[in-house]
Amino acid sequence: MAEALLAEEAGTAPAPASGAGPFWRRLRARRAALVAAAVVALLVLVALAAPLLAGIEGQDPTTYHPDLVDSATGGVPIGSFGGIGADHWLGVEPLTGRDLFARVVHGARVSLGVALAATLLQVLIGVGIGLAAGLGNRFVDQALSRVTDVVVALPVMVIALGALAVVPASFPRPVLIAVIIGLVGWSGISKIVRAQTLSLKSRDHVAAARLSGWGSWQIARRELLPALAAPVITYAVLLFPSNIVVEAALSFLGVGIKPPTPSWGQMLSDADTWYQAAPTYLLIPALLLFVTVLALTVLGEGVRTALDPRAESRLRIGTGRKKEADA
Amino acid sequence: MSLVEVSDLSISFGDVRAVDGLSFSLEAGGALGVVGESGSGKSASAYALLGLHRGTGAKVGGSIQVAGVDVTAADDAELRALRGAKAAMVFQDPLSSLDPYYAVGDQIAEVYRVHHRGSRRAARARAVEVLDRVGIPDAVRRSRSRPHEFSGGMRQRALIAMALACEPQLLIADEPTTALDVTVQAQILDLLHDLRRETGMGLLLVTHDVGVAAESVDEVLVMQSGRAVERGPVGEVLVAPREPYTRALLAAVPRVTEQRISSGAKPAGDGEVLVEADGVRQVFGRGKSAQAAVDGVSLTVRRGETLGIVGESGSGKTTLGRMLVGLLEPTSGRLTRDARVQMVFQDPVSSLNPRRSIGESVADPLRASGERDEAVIRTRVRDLLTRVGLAPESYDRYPHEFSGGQRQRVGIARALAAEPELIVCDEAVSALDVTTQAQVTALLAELQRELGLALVFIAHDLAVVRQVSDRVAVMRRGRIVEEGGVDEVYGNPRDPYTKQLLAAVPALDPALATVRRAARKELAAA
Amino acid sequence: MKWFLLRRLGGAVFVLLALSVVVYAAFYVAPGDVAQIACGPRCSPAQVAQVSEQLHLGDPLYLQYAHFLQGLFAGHDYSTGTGVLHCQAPCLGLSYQSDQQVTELILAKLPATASLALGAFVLWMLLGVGTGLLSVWRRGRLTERVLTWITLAGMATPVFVIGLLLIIILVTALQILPFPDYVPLTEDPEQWAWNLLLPWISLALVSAAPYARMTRASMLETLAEDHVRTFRAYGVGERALVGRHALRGALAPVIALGALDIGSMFGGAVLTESLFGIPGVGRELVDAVKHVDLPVVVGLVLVTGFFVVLANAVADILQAMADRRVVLA
Amino acid sequence: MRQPSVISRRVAAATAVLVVAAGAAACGPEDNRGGGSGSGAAGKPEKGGTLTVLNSKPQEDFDPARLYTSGGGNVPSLVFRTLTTRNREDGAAGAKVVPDLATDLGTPSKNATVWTYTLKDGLKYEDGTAITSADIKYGIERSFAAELSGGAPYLRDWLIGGADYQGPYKDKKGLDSIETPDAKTIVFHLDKPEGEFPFLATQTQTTPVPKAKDTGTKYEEHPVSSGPYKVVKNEGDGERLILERNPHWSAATDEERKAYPDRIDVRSGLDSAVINQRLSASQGADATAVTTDTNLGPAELAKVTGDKKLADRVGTGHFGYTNYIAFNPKVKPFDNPKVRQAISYAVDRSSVVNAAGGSSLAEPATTFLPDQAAFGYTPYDHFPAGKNGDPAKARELLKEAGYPKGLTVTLTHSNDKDFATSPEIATALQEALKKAGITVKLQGLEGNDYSDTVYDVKSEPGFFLGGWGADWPSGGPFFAPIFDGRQIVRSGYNFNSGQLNDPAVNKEIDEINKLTDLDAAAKRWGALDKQVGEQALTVPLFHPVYKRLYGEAVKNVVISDWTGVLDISQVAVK
Repeated sequence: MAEALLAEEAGTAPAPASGAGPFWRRLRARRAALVAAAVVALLVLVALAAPLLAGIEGQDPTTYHPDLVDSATGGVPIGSFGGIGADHWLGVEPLTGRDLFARVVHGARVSLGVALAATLLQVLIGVGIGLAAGLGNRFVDQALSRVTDVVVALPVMVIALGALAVVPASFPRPVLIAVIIGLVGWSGISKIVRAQTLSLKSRDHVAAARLSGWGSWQIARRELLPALAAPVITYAVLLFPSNIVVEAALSFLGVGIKPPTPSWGQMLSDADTWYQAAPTYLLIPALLLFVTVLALTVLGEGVRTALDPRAESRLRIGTGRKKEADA
Repeated sequence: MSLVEVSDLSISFGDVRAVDGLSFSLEAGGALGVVGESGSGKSASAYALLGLHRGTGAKVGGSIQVAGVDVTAADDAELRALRGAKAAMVFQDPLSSLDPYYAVGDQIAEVYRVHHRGSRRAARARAVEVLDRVGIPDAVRRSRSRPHEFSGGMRQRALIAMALACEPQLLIADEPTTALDVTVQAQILDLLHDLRRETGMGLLLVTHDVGVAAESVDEVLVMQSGRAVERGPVGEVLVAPREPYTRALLAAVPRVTEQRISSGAKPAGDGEVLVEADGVRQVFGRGKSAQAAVDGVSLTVRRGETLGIVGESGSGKTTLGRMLVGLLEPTSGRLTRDARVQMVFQDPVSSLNPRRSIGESVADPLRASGERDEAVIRTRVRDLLTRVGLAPESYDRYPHEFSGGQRQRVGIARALAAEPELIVCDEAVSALDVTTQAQVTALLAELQRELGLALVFIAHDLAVVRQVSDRVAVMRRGRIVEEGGVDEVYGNPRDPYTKQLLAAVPALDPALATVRRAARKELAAA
Repeated sequence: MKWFLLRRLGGAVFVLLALSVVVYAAFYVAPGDVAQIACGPRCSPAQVAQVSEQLHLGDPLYLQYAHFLQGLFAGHDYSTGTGVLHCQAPCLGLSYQSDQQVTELILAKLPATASLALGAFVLWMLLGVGTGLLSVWRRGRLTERVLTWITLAGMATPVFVIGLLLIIILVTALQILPFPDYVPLTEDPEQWAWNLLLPWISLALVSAAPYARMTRASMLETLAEDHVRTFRAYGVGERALVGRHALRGALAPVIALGALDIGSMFGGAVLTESLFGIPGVGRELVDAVKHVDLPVVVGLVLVTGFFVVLANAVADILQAMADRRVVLA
Repeated sequence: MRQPSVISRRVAAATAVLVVAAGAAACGPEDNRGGGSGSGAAGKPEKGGTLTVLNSKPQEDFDPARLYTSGGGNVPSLVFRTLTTRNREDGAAGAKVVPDLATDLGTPSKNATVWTYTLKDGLKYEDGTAITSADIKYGIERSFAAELSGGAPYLRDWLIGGADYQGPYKDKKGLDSIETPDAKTIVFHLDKPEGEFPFLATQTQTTPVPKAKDTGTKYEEHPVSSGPYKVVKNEGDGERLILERNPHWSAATDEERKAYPDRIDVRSGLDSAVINQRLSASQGADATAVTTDTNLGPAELAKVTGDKKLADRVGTGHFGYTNYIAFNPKVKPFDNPKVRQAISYAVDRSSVVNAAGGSSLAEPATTFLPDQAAFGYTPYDHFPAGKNGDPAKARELLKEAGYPKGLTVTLTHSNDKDFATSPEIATALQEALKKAGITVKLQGLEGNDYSDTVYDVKSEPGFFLGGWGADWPSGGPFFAPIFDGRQIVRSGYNFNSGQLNDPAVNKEIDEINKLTDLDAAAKRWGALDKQVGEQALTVPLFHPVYKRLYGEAVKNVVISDWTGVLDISQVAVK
């Protein structure tokens, strides 16, 4: 559903004016986007510096602390709020006593890394397929559209589980998950790129380029790709947080990242039975996931409005359309 | 008291002052034409009469009295009572101006019921009545149709019917015919004329087309950059303008009666054949929905001549043009092209890539032909820019920094860069204001003279075509209905369609307009 | 219209068959000795071989697939040992795990999923469209900004996070709602609704956001359209403008999106069903995938695909019916 | 083999477990194992009422031929009577086998290769027809049909001609090694001495099936009852079962099943969290509810232990089960006993126990056999690792083995969240072995992939997590499949992971099997376990403990060590 929405919104984005100046100016003008950008930057920093931060705390994400949980009552962390204290800033995991802070900061690496890689892959595939469909003949277009339909209707979980079973366990899981998300999530971008390509193709400057003697590839590179950048970027920044959610969902369902690699979704999945006995275990990754996705979404919105300033000026009656008539 | 009394009106959108210190008045039953080029503020002024700027963020100053209502001071209820009942408006684009979801009759009835207490049935009856009045055949049945089932002209009639529904004292028509073909335009203007005579309502006609104004109004107000330039009876202003701007404007308007500007080109018939089409067809779609946009056209273009192709929308002229340059392959028929061909496009916005500097765009044909030396390219592009009347420094600037006319010049420079022998101009000046239009056509003529170019000039505007062409072909529904020397076709049309077209062109001289209106009626009756 | 429907149907059949091929192929290469699983871990090699033969597992992929297609279009007979069990077309086979007919199994799971989907749909439509309209109404004021942030937050929250938080708040802390335990509507409507309330709310909260945003954007766009301006210029009041001339056009894409969403949800809201333990098709899919129960997985993917395709078609038709300007071709 | 679904988690269902529930054991204080009969609500149990059973897994298999149960199962045992059955008593006493349809535990021939049973008088089906020995023979024969596969392998392995017999549908002639000289007598001819045959006779395959009523794979929709209850409703492939009294069942012939409630309502397909939530709330019909397949998970236990009232309604059971590390000595470096020993020393059982749910849900194990007398439990700890492991000793052994700088090994485990072979346990071991200089890489496999990989001699990894449960409480089915050299399966599932084929061990197994004195046999199993344990082919980790909630009004809770779960044939709701 998010996809349809994004397609709806990003698809209508017009080609922006050239030059990057106004974009940054418009982005800077949005305070919420700036705050979100700061949060995202912080999260990226945390992810990059995860071992360092855990080191400062004096913990690591894998060491078991059997002494910190109450074994007789099912392994609840000893101490209030899940064992939060000077040694364990966010407490420890039930059953194992692993340090939660170290796990969430390492989990940030996985969540952000997987989502980023998946997004890049989606952009790559989506632009490729979309361009091919938009530029190709009727047959190519139809064939690719059907392929897209199939991909849309295929549950990601089935693919993930199939792939997890087929690919040897020695293959790094995060990479595999990123590839899977990338492979099934490109349809939105490809639809936008196709639509934009079709609309651009009919523009006179493309016809002019053809008359100038350029070949198809050069026309795509010179006339189409630059114009596609804005909608693709817009869509990609909104895809990024949704990919984080997909990764978390897969891990939550048990078909994503595997232990002992910490990921937020997997932590949530482990924590979901603990909502009564150790609520902090659940709340911490939930909160982080929420903040991350929210920040990225707000930032994405900011980027979108900065790339599509028309959104704000749409409501003026009597000017917009009249200009064309008067011309 | 006057029907409309505007004094010192000013309208600003943000920092932009669209209208500045405008004053005018219109007596009951009078007809005022507001004429101006794009950005003159004429439409914004018309909107202000109904208080339509309210709530949009536009700042409106000065005072406006319409049918006794002080528009700037009126509260929302008073304003609503004015709108539609005392003063009604007809908009430019009849399709988007009607609600696509409801039957036309229901929409008119709704408007009627806003201002008149009465039954639904009575309102429907009134709707049928006004639809019948504006010349919708079988009005009872057609009132149940939705807008998309109407043709463009019928929709505009329906909009006018809606305006008539409450018998307003004032009709404001904002570019009512701009989106229509010339023959339909003539019918709508005639309808407005008749209605005004019949009902005695006042008319405020906003238009960019001086000819339209000449046909329809008693008085003219010429606007430029938000200010009134000249005002007076239509006969005076259009025949003997006082202000230099008005004079320039009128001078730039191409006239269908006027002989071609001499380009000094060789007479048609002896140059070598550059392009020859023989029975070319272009079919779009397949199966049942297949439609021949061009249906068996044969023509030749010779070196140095200008072939004008005129036709209304849907006549296939643009498709033909694209086939001539090779952007489209004919579905059938033979097309031989023995020359380098280029094209100048209609839309100055979409014909240049907004992300590339204009120099780069102009350099495209050079690079595509294998030129690698940057210095050579730059020099050549600067020469070309100079040649089309742009500063050579413009090389690194981007399209949005240029006006429409300048962009068309860039387009011409790009076409020239490929050293063509034939340039197809597809509605190359249609999107431009008349003054700019005149400059661009002059440039084309000049280039043709100097470079010995052949031109194919495609346009819907008969006057422009006459101005530039040696020969002219009239297209209708994918076929050429008449072809010949320009003076011959314009002076002595043989095909009835050509006659109809020519009769529909508005005349600049109000006196002549009256004569021609009579002629049109005769033609329609015949 | 007829051609449109026929073409849609053809496309749908193609997509569904392609889906089944993809799933077949994926599971064909997946490890997991299906015969051994179906037979039981302590089966003798001879028994495993027999089971394998019965299930046609030794056949090459294309033959197995042909067998599947045969069942789909012509039905199948299965030996019960003492007699014959006829599985009517469309026969999706028998579950490896439970020997149950896949069609029956899926039909048994659909009511729970449908209950979840429909209830949530009503709730999120009300919430989403309501919020969207409210933010148009209060354009530029504090209300709009607050609503914008709430919808953003809703959009940013995965359903399992919202669901878990709601469990903590409503079930554990406040004890207002029970932990969901699906009760069929036919059995006890009140309990049905009461138990599904929590999943409905969770789904509605995460799903409403796009609707709110879309309603708002679409409404603003429609209000700026020429025909609305026309009626404004004829003295029609704002309320009638919104109600008669803007709402219909503005809601068309929103309703189409709703059709899309509910369609894909009929294929199982995997996360929600898993989180709340609702015995629907989504949870069945997770289960079947984990047990390499190929007939069930293929069946469920086909059903899911069917609903997605159907929803797409319905969305298109709805949009076209709402907007006669779109020609179905 | 039994892999009881220990904790069916909400999200991740357990592996392909065909089985019914394991047992829960007596409630009462932790240290008072198996004690305290007659727990549950106070008062004398009386007949009447409806017992609700809330389960997560539907009774998909309800055909006696297909069921793989320990001692006849729980719900199935209400409908199916068998030749012998388990003793329905609390704790260790419940680990005994007692007669059911038969008058006694069977008369063995001198070398225990021929077993003869005589049926009691007055046995009837739900339709009033008499139960004959031919029906029992037919019931057993059915279980050989491929259509009805799923049961335990013993009949196939033990009966003469069993390996080749294809069941009555294909082979009308029947199985000659089962004789029914008259309607009350049935004689089994085995191809080797099996002193534990009475245990095997507890399994549902010895349930009588009237041939005329056999409908093949559809029989499970309405199996003909020989027990106190008959099936009146079976919906959704065993998702909803309603059992009501079988009027032709006579309590006089059945000393084991109390059958207090009039009606049993089994609702399954429920989420485990829902089940525990409902049992703890114990509202309405749930007050008389129990579960036969859902344990309390660690998180739920943590909540329950904090509530005295709830804690009183928790039944604790010990089912014979061991979770262990398995080595494949064919894979280097595990061919080196010193390496295996080093790992045995390095194991940190307290963190493993924690990962398995804490000390209330798992008890550290140093022996392969479960710590119950019935199995012949003989305590030993050949490689004492203490509570937290002995990394120093491990390093020393590694040095001796030629790995002074430590080594890197791969541990294979399943990805199921079953707290048995799951990632948490593997990670706990990874951490513990790190201290001994052993770097462990984890290879997590999805459920079926895991089983296929580790139980196939061709793909068996050198170092993996395994578990083994009892088909009945005795060393035979627990010890032999893992350590008997003749049971190494070349194609198909092999559970002798260490691929031990020691003639001495094989011979001792044969000797014990000849014993019909089960107590004497148990002692020798224990001794053999201790002896084999020295080879360090496995590292026993822990025995799981099952905790289950039951409703407020449930009386007469009996949890035997045989099944480990509350026995619903004993429960009363009035």
